[in-house]
Amino acid sequence: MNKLITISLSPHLHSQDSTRKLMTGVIIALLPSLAVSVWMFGWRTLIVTSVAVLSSVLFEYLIQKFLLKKKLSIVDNSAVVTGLLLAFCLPVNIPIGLILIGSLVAIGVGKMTFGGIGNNPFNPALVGRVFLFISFPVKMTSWPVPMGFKTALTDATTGATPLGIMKEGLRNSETIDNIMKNIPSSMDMFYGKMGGSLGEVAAIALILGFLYLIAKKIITWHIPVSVIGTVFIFTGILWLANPEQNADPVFHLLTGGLLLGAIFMATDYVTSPMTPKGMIIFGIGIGLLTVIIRRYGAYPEGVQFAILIMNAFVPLINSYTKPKRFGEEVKNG
Amino acid sequence: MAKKESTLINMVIALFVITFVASASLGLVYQVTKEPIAVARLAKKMEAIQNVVPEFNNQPGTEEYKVAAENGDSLTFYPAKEDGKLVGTAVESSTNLGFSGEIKIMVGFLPDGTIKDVAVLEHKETPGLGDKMERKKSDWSVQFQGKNPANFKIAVKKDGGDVDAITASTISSRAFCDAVERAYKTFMKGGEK
Amino acid sequence: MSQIKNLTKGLINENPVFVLFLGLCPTLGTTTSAINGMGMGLATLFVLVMSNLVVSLIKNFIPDKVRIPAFIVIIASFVTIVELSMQAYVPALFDALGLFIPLIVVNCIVLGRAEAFASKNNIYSSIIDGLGMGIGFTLALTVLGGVREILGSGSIFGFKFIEGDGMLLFILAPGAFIALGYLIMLMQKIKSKSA
Amino acid sequence: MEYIVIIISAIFVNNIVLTKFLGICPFIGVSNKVETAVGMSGAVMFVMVLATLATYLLQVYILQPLGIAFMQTITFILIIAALVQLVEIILKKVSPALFQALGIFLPLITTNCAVLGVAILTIQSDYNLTEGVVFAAASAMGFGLSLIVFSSIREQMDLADIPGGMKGVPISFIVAGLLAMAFMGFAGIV
Repeated sequence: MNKLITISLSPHLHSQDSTRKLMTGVIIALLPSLAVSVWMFGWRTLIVTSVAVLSSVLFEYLIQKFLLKKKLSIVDNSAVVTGLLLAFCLPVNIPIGLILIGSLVAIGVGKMTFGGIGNNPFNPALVGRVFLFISFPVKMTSWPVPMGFKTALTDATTGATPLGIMKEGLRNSETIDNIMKNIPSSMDMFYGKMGGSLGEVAAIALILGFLYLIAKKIITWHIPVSVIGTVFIFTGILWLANPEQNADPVFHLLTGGLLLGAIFMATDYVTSPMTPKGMIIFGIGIGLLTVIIRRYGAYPEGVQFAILIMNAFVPLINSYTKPKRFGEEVKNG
Repeated sequence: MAKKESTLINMVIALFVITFVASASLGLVYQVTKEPIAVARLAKKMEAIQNVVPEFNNQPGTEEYKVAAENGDSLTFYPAKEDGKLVGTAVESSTNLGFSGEIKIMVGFLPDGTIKDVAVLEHKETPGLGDKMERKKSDWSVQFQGKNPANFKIAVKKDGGDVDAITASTISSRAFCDAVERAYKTFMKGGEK
Repeated sequence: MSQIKNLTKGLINENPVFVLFLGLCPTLGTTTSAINGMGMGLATLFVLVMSNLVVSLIKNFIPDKVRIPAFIVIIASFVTIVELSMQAYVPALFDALGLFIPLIVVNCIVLGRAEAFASKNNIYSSIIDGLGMGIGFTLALTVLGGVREILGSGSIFGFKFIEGDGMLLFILAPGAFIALGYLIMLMQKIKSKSA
Repeated sequence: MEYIVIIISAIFVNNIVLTKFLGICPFIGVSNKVETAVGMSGAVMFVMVLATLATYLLQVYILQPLGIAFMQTITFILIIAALVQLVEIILKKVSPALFQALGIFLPLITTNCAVLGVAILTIQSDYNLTEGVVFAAASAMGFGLSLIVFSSIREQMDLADIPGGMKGVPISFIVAGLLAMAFMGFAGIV
């Protein structure tokens, strides 16, 4: 949610104050999910979250002060948001050292290397998360079974995410009916009783956050709705064509990081297109790629990759959707 | 010495001479390295064979034969004999079910069908994950030693088999099992030579 | 004195990888470990020295208009010699480097030095130039391979110093780009300070 | 079906630039502007398909029957160099417009290792002639895709406040690395 120039709102503000206000709004919108996580996974949720947030802020401070020797921008809270989002993509039993590596990569590589807020082409939290995911595949994919404050953090009690179970089952050419027996009910998934990363499990909390963001005009509906709509339609078509081999669209909406990604990550001002038209193209791209990776790829979840890939296309989307002013040739920007 | 002019005849002569000398010297190097290359290739295979069958004193590499496998393909068998008596057979098997591309393995069977050992010849699996099937990366494949597929189901536990999958690499493990299974089936069909 | 300069310029000031940005494909493609990087570097070094030697030896026999094809034939011959010898004597390394051995032939460093230096200078300095550039290239690949091996597998030259795996990303494709990006930045910092 | 697998694999999953590290020099060198990136991609596509066709025929009908497969490297590069020259001459005569568009990139392509690399990979992968040509075209598309996306990001970064030490080539590598990381999501699709 880092931003330098407010492009989706008018008047066009670019003071640090406005950034700070928006970031604070995002943080508030993320709180319901955090609360559900604590309820589902226990107190360690808070440890993981605070380590991620504090280390993100610390790394931003250290890099700005000692490497870039620039004016400090910690006060705009964007590092807090990056840290929160990163924590929300991690399993609760992740070792502390990995969180530190993740936030160093998110802030150091994903953001400060490009000169800090407003300059990064890729979403920093996702850079950190995908880096960890590829670097430590075993630790990043052992999900504890949610048992509230009694959640055991040892390897012995880990289970797969619903998407993981689905991919496994389909690879074994089991039928959907059989696989579904091992998957929590839609209702359970709706309020977050399933294995998964901290902040992605509870659909209801994420939707609450979404409504808050919309009400406060921090984001517009274009990106989240086009991402979710595309996933719903695409998986719906697959499901209708062959219900033996494809899960129903509701399953796809409730599982994995889809809502978290669509609402909080894809909407990052810096790394998403400027115009509503561009946003919709961007959202459709994310939705399509997500389903393709989930259904045909090796990884059970594709939202993170999909957003990063579409981040790369943002400059192209911008240059084809940006309105021309007074008929002048508009430079790509 | 003055530089040669770029006349047609000079250009043709220069290129011809250079190409001629180059080809001649390459031919020479080829002749010299031909045998060591063949030896090196065979050595790699021999090492794998030695690792998966009991001690032998014949030349399995020169006594190889092909046996037709299920899908029209055929697998190469290397019989290991001690003093003329068959002590084991190394079967070169492969699968396309891997995470990224073909996996080639060598499976050694005792005459009764028990697996003596397995070795990986070639694979492109992910470093740090699927490559744990290589013995030098981890001891994962040790679990195949001494197992007879007649009473040990060559499939990962998730698929109802008896093989522990590599952590976070079920696909690679499953592919590996597929290759072993193929070798076993083919061996039981035509391995009693 | 100038010969020493010729020999050492490839190390930092005119390092083919870090400063001139030449030969980047093998630099990224073969540096999954320090030893692989070094092997690739040495193979390139051999081709570089030998082609520089031959080009400077026969430079006067080659008419200008056909010099590039002539150089390519000479370089390609030495690449094939390396290819065949490696297959014969170090097959494991050959397998690890794979496609990038024949691709030495299109490595801009080799043709670049033949064209820019060896075709204008005497045999002795051409050899020194090839050596210098080759050593610089080898050094760069070894350093990058070392960094990626340390971060990615927790070992250096195959000697393991941590339990388990490192950050796997660094031995995969993205890690190559990222590690090289930061290394180039570091080298440029060092260079601008020493200059 | 085979062809679809080859195409998707070459464009996304095993993109020659982002996973095989071929053609890095033009990827870094001529990716400042989207326009040049498009031109370069076109030229590479043209040469890559022709080169793969020519080297395939050479390999199957000359080198292999004569038992001189060890001459592969030397003959392939000569063919490619000659081909590039030929294309240049013919284009100049036949289609000056196309020559204008692609001309300046052609000399760079001889030493673009992606062309030789794809030619050799075609042989190594045991493709037949059509598969080889499809593979070459798809590889070129993959090259073009990454080059164009990459150049658009670089255009945008011209306006960004990149720290001094990272400007230019270093930041390009970081972007390429993150792009390669994002593309890892395609793993296993084919």
